[in-house]
Amino acid sequence: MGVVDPRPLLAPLISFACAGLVFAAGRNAFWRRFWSLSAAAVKLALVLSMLPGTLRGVVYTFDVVAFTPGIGIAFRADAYGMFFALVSSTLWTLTTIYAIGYMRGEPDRSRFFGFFALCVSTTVGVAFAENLLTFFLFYETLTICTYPLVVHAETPEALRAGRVYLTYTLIGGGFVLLGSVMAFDAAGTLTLAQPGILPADAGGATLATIFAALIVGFGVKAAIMPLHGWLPLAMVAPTPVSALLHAVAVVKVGAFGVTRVIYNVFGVELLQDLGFATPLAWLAAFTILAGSAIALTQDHLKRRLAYSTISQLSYIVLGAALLTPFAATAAILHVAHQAFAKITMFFVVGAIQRTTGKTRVSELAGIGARMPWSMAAFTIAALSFVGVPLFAGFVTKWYLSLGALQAGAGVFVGVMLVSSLLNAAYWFPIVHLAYFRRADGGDEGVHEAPPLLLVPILICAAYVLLLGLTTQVPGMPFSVAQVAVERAFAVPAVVP
Amino acid sequence: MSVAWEQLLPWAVALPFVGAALTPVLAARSPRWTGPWAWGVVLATVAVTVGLVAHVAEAGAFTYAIGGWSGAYGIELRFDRFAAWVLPLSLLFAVIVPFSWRYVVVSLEPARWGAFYALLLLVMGGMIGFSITGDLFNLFVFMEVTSLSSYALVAVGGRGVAAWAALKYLFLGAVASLLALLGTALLFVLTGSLNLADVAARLGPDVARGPVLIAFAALVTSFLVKAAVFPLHVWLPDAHAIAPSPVSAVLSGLVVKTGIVGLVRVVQLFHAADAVPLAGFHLALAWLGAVSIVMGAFLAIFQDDLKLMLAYSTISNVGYIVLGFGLAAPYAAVGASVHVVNHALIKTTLFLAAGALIHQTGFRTLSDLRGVARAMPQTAAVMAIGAVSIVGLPPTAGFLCKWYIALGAFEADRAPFGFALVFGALFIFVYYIRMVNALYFQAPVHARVAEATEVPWSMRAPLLLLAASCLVLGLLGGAPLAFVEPAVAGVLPVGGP
Amino acid sequence: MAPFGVDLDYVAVAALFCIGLYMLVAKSNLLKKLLGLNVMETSVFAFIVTSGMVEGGDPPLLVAGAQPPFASPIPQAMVLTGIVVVVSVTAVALSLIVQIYAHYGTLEVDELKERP
Amino acid sequence: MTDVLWGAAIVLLLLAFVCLWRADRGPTLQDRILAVNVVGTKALVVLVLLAVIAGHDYLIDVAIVYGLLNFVLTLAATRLVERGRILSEGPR
Amino acid sequence: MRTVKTTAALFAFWCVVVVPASLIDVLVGAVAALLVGAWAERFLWPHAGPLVSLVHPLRWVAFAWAHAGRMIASAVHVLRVVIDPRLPIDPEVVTQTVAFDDEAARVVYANAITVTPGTLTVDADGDTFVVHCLDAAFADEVRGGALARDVARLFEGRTTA
Amino acid sequence: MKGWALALVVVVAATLAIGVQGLPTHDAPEAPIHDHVGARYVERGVEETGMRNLVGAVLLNYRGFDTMVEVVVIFTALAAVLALPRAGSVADAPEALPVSPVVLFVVRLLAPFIALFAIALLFRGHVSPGGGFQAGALFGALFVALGLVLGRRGAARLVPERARPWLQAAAPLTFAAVAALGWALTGSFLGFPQAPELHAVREAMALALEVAIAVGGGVILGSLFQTMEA
Amino acid sequence: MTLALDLASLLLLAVGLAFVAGGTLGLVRLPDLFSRAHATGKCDSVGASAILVALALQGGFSFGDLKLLLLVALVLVTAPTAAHALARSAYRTGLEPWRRAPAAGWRRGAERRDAGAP
Ligand code: NA
Ligand code: NA
Repeated sequence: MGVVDPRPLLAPLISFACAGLVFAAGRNAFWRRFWSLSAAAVKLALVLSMLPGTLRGVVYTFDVVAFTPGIGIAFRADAYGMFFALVSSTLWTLTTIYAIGYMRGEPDRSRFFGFFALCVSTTVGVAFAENLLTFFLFYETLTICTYPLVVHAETPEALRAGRVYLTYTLIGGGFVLLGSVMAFDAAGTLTLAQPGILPADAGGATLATIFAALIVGFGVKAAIMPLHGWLPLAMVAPTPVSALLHAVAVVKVGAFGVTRVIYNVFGVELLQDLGFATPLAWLAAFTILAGSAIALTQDHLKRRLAYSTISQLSYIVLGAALLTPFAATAAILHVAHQAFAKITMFFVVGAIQRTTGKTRVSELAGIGARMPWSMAAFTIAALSFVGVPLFAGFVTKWYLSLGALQAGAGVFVGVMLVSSLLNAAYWFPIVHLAYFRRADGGDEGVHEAPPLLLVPILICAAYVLLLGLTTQVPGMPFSVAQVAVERAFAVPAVVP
Repeated sequence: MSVAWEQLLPWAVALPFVGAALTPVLAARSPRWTGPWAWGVVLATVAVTVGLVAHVAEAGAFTYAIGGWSGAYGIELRFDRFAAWVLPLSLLFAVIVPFSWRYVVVSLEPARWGAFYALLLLVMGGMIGFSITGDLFNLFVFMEVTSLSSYALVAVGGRGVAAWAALKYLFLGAVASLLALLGTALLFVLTGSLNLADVAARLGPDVARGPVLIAFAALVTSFLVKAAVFPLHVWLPDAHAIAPSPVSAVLSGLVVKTGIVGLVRVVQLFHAADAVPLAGFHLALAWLGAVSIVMGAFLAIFQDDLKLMLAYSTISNVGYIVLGFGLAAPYAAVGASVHVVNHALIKTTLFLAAGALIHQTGFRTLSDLRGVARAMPQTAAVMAIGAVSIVGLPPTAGFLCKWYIALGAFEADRAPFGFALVFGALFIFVYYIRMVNALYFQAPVHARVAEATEVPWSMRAPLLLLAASCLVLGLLGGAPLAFVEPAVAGVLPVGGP
Repeated sequence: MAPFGVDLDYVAVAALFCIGLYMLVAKSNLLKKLLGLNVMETSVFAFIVTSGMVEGGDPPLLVAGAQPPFASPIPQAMVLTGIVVVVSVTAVALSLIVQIYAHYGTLEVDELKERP
Repeated sequence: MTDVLWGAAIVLLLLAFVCLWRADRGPTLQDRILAVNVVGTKALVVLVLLAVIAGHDYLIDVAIVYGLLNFVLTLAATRLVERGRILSEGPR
Repeated sequence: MRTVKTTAALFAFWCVVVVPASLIDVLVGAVAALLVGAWAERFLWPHAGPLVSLVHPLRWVAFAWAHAGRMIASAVHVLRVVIDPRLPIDPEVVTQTVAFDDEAARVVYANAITVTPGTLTVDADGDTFVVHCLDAAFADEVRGGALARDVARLFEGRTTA
Repeated sequence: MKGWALALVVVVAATLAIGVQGLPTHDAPEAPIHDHVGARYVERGVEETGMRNLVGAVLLNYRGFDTMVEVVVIFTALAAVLALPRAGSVADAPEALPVSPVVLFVVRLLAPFIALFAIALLFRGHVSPGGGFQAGALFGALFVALGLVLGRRGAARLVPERARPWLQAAAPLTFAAVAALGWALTGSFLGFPQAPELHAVREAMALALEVAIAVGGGVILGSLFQTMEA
Repeated sequence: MTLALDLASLLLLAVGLAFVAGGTLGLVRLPDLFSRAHATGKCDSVGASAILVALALQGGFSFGDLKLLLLVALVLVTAPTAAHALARSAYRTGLEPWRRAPAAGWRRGAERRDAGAP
């Protein structure tokens, strides 16, 4: 049921406007914070206001401009988009609070918060893009708006990371553009409102090229190996950036794109016929394992988180590539699960860095005693990633395994298991160090993170817990994911 | 009251010419007033132009017989939709002229003010005439007005280097003009006519192919040189980089477009005549465009001189346009046509902003201009907006152009060009990012840069206006398409999309 | 004139064109290049004018006693215009050359290329 | 008679080409100007020959104009050279 | 007075050039000649009138005759030189000072030297004449000063304001 | 360089040699150049333009627009040269080198005749080709020559200071004025009235154009040289 | 009469061509600008004048042919003047006149003078 409503347009626009106001605020901290926070709140409210409708199956659409038939800028808040928008606007609100605390005393804060707002704006734009063109529009804008955040420190190292980041993402953008153009040429439309637009008779080579171009294009941001090289380097950015962008916005936009390609550009049926998804699934499986393996070897905290992110993102890709309703549910859910868990971890790492200056795993001995609340949150996130039942990560892995079986590819269940082991292998040592080893320096006093950092950490951790426990509560992400899956597969998702 | 707009067509050319002729007269009395006078002339011309464009949008194309001699018996002006699409480019003069006031006052002695503004008006008049004439020889003469004033404008700013750059430009430009004349002469000998439409009609199958091909090649080469398509671009970088910034804006934004307009006219003519193998030609054109995109961008990457970088970027952008027309597909042609205007606007913005930076700091290389954004935030922001626009990032109009051209590539079953286009664009990203990096993310190395002040309002207002226009043109997105599509349908060997 | 089926006028025009082209490209001196350019232009004018002639024709002056056929007046008008254009361009080129010589003290392209 | 005049014209044109050799050779700029000036004189005579051959009186007017221009341009070029405005013989 | 003379000369010139066929032709010629004659005041000799009117006509005819003869002789001389395979020249530059009262005389002398066989006026600056001679014999001739005396006689008695 | 040039010339020559195959034999009365537009001009030119010199008819009337742009080109050259930085003096330039008295004498002698001859050409323009342009070239030569021999101050006296910019702009301005007049009289830009009672107007318009071309062109050519030489 | 005129005309034409050819030869052969100026200033002007007079005599001498004599005057005035102007320019800009090398003297007298020269 489609309803014309400007809210899918307003949601991204809000933070665009806010960005302008933040830039204009200059050195005035009050107005900078005021505009940042109020935009976050308004945006969250806007998105939430559409949630009831979405749960009822309402789809909000808004066409801005049509250049020629089939090409235009249009917005559409379907269930999957809503899901993604909810995750990002919630996390933006939290991250903004965290960032206000974290960035205290840093130079160029207006630039930082301005582009920060722009990034989230584009993320929500991606979520609500009605067609691939609009999607691409925001996708590329995101690239550009992230750049100033990556090079924020203006050190040579940061500039180099920025260069690498741009090289990867812009080439990826090129592939997306190429795929989109070819898709339009083949289908005559770019809408994402259908379960697949490409005609089966478009020719195998053409379809393969389109698939490859789009997957490579989005795969860069989704950090599918071997396209992941930019992500660890980008960790040079301030922690809130790593947290929001490299846990949610940028990387998820990539993963979101991959799922859109699978469900809405090609469609499950066509892909099943074509068999393109199988290699993608294998690639994702490889990334899951290899990412984890490399994470294991990283001593630098943020880099370990980065490789973990690479690994986790491919859960989403794998889930989508399996082409079954269960796997799809897992994929969609993991967008939220991974986001909240990973952001918790980044927040904690940032808080550790801010309060103690420690950046390496090996330096964390005894940190649990000094920052009990933070490390508790970290532990919750770690448990979730490992897939301990009742935690959010378990839900993902459970559905993913079901989906793999549904697709007749039991081998991926094995991948899940190995991955869980690897997850455990690189997260638990941190927990172990934090709680069961004494710091060498003997500085044992409690130095918890300041409230502006701690509050978002705790909220996120709580949410991770909640996500695992509330799969049956309407209005929680799970229900939204279900609606989305029903749309993609045109069948009611089976809840085991 | 209704204005008989059609009757005003020749005055769109005559007004700037008369204004130019009177400028030195005025300069002899009070040089101070030449700038405002030139601006007034520009505004009057623009008013006529806009009225004409509106008229065409409403009533369609029309012809005007100079002296009442219609058809081939005299000189005919033809105001079609393509002309109506490119003509509003003269609007940019309304911004460039006031921008140059400060430059003129600071850098030129009063004895030269009149001549400078006269040349600007002559460039404008020549371009307008070039776009609307329906006569081959007349095309040549108008081209000469524009070219000759461009050569001189390049040399206005300095002594040795500028004169040398201008002379190089002159030599290549003169050879190009000569080729155009040769082509015109051949067609005239073959058909006995100079009227574009009439020549097309008379180039029947009984006309010898050899000379026709040579005429075609001569005309095309001529306009490719004027458009600075790689490898015929060699005159451009120095000329555009060394010229005073308002002049660079005129040259890069507008004058190279005469080559494009000429190309379109030639293709139009020969398509109507069906006298040369246009398919092969289009393919060659597409290749040239693709190579220009890549090479222009590639060469731009290595430039430290801000204006030189912008100059190379022009080669690259002209490549887009040429590729778009070369693909000979409706979508691609639309994209190319839009990019003609789009690039003009953006490149004007960029060159003027670069000029403002150079004017205030005295430095012109990126390494010297590092960190200037802190001292001149508004100018730097204009620069950044220009960069984003020209790179063709969504949601700017530049993106739309690329989109359409790439679409045309697939539409015409020439996928490799789609690939070349999309990935050639990445080169362009590279150097604009370098520019933004230098301006914003690097610390100043010169005290003069760190302590620079914003440009005076006579320069700042045009800059802000242009930057706003870039954004608006982008946000308008497809609005102009309604106008372009019929325009392109009229000039291309293919129908509209 | 067309002995041996070769139109000598066209041959002369083409020869002139090529001579000019050679001077323009091969000569290092700017003045010689300019001269070469002018030679090329002259060849095109010659082509236009000769193409307007007609066997046994009078110039297009319809005074008493003039007999048809007449040479076409259009090529002559074109060439007059063309000459004026070329003279104008040449004047500007010369001014630039004067500037270059005043600044660099040379007109040799090889040497100019080495100067900053 | 007409043939004789044609012959004279052709001889003059050939001689003019010979003069161009000097224009190319130099070695001084004045040599070149001199050579071009002499070519101009020959061209003037050729114009008059053509006028007489074809009976086009107006060509004599053209010849007068040509002769005057030839003279003035020679003087002008000479002046530019002696004022040091252009000098082809750069340092060797 | 000079304007009238100039105008008259110009009108005669007009008649040769235009070959008047109607009254209009004559009238236009007269007006044009008058206009140009008047305009010429802006650049003609500041003090003296045109050469022709002030020199005794007979002297002038005689000189012109000699002049023509010199001219032809010198052309013949050069012709002989250049077709001689040995190229029999041995140039020499002579600097000579001859005092004339009159600008016109100086010019006529310079010109006369030029059209005399084997000599060419290279420079004329005030009373100093620099003459390029194709060989020593001509140089000696110039030094002898016969030609200078001829010219001086031609202008004898001419009044300069 | 020479080798490349030669190769280029060979290629161009070959192209031209192949290309001219099939060009209409010029001189042939049936060539397209003679049977289309040109034929009409020969047939009806005198009647339509009132000019017996068809080249003049084409220049001023049929293709007067070309000529208008062309005078703008001349004007552009002037503006171009005036806009350039002054060349500045070469260190060893003999600035005060006086002109040879012989040259001075000859130029002064010729000058009035050149001027009158130019006027004669203008006057006879309607029966012999060139007219305005040749006269303009002569006026230009005249100004150049006088400028050469008279020196800066002498040359300045040739044309009154205040009139000079007007004279330089004379040709384009006259064209615009004539075009406007034609616009008013005939409804077309640069239209020449054909009605018999307006023949005098038509002739006056053509004469105005010729004179403007001659004087304007001449003054501009002279100014060009003076600027360059100064 | 016509025959006589024609013959005179032909003769003048031949002589004129010979002079022009000689001037051209001089332009090519002579060793420096000054000596070349001799050749062109004399041979060419006289030769061109001769041809022009020959043409004036063609088919009888008419009033219209006065114009040709005008042209003769023009050539006779301008060609030597141009040669002089160029020679002067070369002289003033420091061009050394060519001298015959002593060893290659073509007559004995040359050696004597050269020995005496500074
Ligand atoms: Na005329
Ligand atoms: Na013309």
